[in-house]
Amino acid sequence: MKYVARIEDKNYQIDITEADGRLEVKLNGKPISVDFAQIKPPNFFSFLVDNISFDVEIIKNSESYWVNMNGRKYECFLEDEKISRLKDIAGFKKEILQEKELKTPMPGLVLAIEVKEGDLVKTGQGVAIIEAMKMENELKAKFDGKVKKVKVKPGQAVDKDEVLVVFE
Amino acid sequence: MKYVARIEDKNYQIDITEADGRLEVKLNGKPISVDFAQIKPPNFFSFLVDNISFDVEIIKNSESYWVNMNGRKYECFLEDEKISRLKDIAGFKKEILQEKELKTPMPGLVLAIEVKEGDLVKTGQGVAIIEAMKMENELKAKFDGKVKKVKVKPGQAVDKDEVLVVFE
Amino acid sequence: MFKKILIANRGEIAVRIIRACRELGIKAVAVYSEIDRKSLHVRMADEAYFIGPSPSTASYLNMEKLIEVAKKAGCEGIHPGYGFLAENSAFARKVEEQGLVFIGPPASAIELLGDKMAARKTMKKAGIEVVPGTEEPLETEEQGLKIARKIGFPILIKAAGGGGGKGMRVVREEKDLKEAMRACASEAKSAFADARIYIEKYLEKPRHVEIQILGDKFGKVIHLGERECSIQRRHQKVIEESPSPIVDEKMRKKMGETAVKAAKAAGYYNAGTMEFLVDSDKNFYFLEANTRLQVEHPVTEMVTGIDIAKEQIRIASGSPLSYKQEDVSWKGTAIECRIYAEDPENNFLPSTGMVSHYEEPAGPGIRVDAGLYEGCEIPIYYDPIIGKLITWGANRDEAIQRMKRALSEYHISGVATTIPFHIQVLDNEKFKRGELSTHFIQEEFSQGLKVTLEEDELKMVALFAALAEYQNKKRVQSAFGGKNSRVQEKENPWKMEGRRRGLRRFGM
Amino acid sequence: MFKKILIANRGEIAVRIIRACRELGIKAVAVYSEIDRKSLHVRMADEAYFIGPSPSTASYLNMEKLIEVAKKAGCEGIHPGYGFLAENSAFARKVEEQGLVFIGPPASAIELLGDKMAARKTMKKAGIEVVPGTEEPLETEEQGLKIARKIGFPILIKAAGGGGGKGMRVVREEKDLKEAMRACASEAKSAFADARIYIEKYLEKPRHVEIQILGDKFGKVIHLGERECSIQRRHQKVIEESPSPIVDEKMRKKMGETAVKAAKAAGYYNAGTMEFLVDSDKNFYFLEANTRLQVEHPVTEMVTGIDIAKEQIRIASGSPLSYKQEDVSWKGTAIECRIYAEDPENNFLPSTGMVSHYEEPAGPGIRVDAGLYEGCEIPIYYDPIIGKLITWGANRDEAIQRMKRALSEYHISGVATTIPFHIQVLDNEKFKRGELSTHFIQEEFSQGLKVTLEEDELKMVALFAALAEYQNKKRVQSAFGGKNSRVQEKENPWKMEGRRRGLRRFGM
Repeated sequence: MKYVARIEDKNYQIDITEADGRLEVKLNGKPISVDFAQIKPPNFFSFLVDNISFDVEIIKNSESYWVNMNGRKYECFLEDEKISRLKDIAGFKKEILQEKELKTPMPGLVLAIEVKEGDLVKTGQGVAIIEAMKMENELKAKFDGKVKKVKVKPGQAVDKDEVLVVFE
Repeated sequence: MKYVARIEDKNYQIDITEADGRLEVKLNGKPISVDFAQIKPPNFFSFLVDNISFDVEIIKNSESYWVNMNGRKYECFLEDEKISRLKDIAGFKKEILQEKELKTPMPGLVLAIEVKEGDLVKTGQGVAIIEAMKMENELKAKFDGKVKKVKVKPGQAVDKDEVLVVFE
Repeated sequence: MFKKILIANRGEIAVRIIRACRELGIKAVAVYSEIDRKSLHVRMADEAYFIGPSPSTASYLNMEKLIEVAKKAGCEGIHPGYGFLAENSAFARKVEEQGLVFIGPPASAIELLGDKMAARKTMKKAGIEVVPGTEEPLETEEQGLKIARKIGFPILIKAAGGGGGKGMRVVREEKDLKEAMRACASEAKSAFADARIYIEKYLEKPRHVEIQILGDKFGKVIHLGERECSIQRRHQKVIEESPSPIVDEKMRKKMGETAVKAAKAAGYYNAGTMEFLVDSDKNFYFLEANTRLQVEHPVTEMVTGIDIAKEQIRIASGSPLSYKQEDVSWKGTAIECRIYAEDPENNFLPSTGMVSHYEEPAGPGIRVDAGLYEGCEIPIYYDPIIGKLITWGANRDEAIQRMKRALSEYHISGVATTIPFHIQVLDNEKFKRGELSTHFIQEEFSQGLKVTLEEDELKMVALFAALAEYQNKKRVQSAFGGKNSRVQEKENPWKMEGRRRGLRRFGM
Repeated sequence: MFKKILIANRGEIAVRIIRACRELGIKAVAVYSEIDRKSLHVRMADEAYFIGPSPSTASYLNMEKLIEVAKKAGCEGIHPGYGFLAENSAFARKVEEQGLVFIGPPASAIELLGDKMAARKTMKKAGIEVVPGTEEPLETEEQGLKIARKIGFPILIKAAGGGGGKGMRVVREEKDLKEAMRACASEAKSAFADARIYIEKYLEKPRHVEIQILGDKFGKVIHLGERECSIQRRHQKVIEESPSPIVDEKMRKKMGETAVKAAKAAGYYNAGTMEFLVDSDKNFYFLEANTRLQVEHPVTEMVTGIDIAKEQIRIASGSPLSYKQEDVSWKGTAIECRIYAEDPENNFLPSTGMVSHYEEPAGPGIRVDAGLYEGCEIPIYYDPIIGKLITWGANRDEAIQRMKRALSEYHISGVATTIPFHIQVLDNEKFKRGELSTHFIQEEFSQGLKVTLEEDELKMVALFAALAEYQNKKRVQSAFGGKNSRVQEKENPWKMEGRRRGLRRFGM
């Protein structure tokens, strides 16, 4: 099986074949020795890649894998190489799913909404302040946009992933 | 529901009823306040009994419960009170399931069998020596008996719970 | 000595105090709010009592309820930990009025030192240098301007009843003074119901060095040396160490004696901390007092070998100090990294949820003070400090190397933590050289965590994800092909974890 | 300094050495047998190489394979840990012949000190008192009788090439001597392929006190004080502490100097231990040398602050000692409890299987050196030491109280451990008073764990089991009644755990 793995804007080819019950793996065309063992179900693994030891947590998401390793987490998108090639031929580009909403990353209390409908908002500008864990947290815009709708009011309790502001 | 719990040779009555979704519990006839929460599936619990905190592991066995608490483990047999009463009426005694076999409690290598068929064996007498974890371990008889059959030979590797010697 | 005490707190500090109790043979009574039923402090305590709904105002701040439970459980004293009611003089007073012992300083000392202006006045009277500024609340803007001109810009406006960076503002030019005074007073009023503000000289790149003191009820006070707590983010300490890289024996003695004098001037007993700002010439100025056990007390415990939490309880029970000043000695260096449930890759936003995987570092020179176990929940209601990692080394280098080793061993999944951020700070050259100031993080880590993507690392990530996908496909195929599909699905290791999806979606 | 070394060991000691490497910035290369693929040392190492089947003769004792892997991985040295090849002079020699550094003493010193009679001879020559007895192997029974009469019964017959209690027998009366000599020689031959035996005076209730030494390749040797290891079961150490309750400063100096002299006499460098027996008059006699890092090294590390494992690596790389004798100081008391995978309720039989639940103690003064994690397997092939719990206290009482606290926090399920046994030893009045001897366990715990059933505790057990059963029934009922039966069953928390069934069935 051939995969194309994408992390941020980088692509890697991984080729996995099975022979006599053993996996043969190529990374960007180069053979690589990989041994892996499940340390703790469901998500914890020990990998030995050319004898280098990695202690890794891998969590499948609906559309990607989260890989937790050396104290950092990475999101990795995978595609069959065939599908990937077809997409390239068709000029089919990776869609950048930039959601036109600001959601709270955690549950909390809305202390303030710093924009109003119709405002033009710039990257890095404060949009809302949420209180959680005894601290005020300012949520900032990650790119420029125009406020279409403010969906919550100060004083309102919000759940995680609740939409606060919708942009055009 | 009424239960009779037996640990070693002691019996306790536990009466559990549910009212408005709350459990009411009596221990030997006396009401007792119990709050419990599952700390970690499947076996770990936190109990607050009259506000005293217990961190407990409870494992269901085919015929009993193992309760691990304060660093010690206890085996507890449970019966419905009705069944328990019926048994008492019928003069039905608890069977003492003393198995007429010596099994290895761990996998290992048989170093020696210290009895032969026909031997009379006394409590505490050495019956077999098994090597495991780089140490020799003598398995001793837990009561008097007569050797019916020796099922393994020195030098033989044995699995856990394998029968070494059968008694009459 | 007490037989039983109540711990009016939760999380890692409640666990810390339970451990102290256990070593003293004292029964520890925990309290818990609705969301804390399964918290580690409840599991570890001898007894635990429910005290109300999750918001702290309804539970951990409910003085009457706490005292009621303490009496019901037959406790002789209450340990407040830090935060919540630890520095509330009204609570300390109420506890004592009800015939219980408040395990901390006398209410009078909490009151005196809690009012920053009163504290400054007391210290000045005792001959202790304070940061130049006003001793009286500012009445008018003109008065503020006069004083600011006198001590010279930049100045700092502070709330008299404040803390934690609220109602605090740096003013660098005269033209900004008026607006800053107005804003601070308003913030102070809404945060502390106390609009009083005052002015202090703003020291450029000061170090924050504090002295731990211990005093008994017989008037004896000793100090346990200093901690340097200059590594702060948003006025919150992040990394602390003892000894301070700039404090030598002579300076320690001088600062220690000053702290003891300050404690005596305030009629203090039990454990406490005198905070000082140290300028580049090693002049030190009294800043404020912390009238409680501090988050960072373990670093002092590790270099002195003195168990401050146990000593607090002994002192409160009426025992004299177990140590004389000359019994106190220091060995090696200890460093503490506070583990916050915050996402350093995401502007340090709080992170809550279930700790799905948990492994603590261990081995030589490591101490973990945490309120965590695999499967526990981090709630949104309380402080984000979920644990502390402390290392000791024969010297500062060894303590730093140990800390890096320990951080790399500390596995916490399910919630984001500041562990990756600590690793970067410890790798910083200035940090390694001990060139610290309270502006360190602002200057060196203005963007928070430096997210670099190492090619070698990304390759491995790609490889692991692909192998996971391959195994996953194989499993699904055999599941659809074979009979045991249900069993296979059940064992599927690639469960979607909803929480993580949200992480990168934040923002817009 | 080295860049990369190989660790020819497994379990907790491999983990310990990996930690030392990480703090020194050295890459740690692990090796593993078939059953050890998922062991903690493999997970934690920088690199890991497969070396063969599970039995140690085919893997961890395979000298050629270990050296081959070390060269292949580009290692500069090999650390043998303890056990396995640690005291094998042939291995040390082969390693050095292959251009690698053996991280331990020179092969010549291992050889000399490994032969107990040669060691005794060397020490006597250097003017060090040894336990009275023979310096030559016994040739005839008559010779044995003559010597036994000279030094007086009781005497001890020991194997010259032995260790671990094998080929060792106490003889109290003349009439038993012949048979004992025959049996020992035969045991020694089969165990060590060396039938040589010798006689030593048997000291009644001696204490086992040993001195840790460190020496560099430039002839400098220092000592790090003593450890008392009198608490032994079947000649295996169970609990160790430093300092010894009977050793004062003067005696420490004297024993330390003797140990340094002994090390110099043997041409020793790197870390090592000189073991002494101490009689009731505090006379001490050289017993034997341990030419390796010892299991109990952490207690010395905790009282001196010196990282012995790191110092070993530094010394092996050619660095001079980091400490002079006068730099070594001692503070407080440290105690170690060895955690064996043995069932103290079942005659200390080995216990193997999966660690189904694992929580380590933490907080002040605690050190855990273990090779465990939740889900790991304890195999039958190797030594039953699965971990060590070490506590430090400002004094012995505090160290003991901490240890009791820590043991009560240490949750290991799935395999039986000696934790409950340690708790009982620490509660023993003689132990608390420091009245120790190598006969302590035999005298105070002849029946092993004291199994008492507390009525209050049994009541709770009954209650919890009944509640479990009730919940279980309810769940099954709703499962048969409702649609989600499969989900319900999946969540059933009362899974049978096969292993436990066997526990009480042992015996007949």
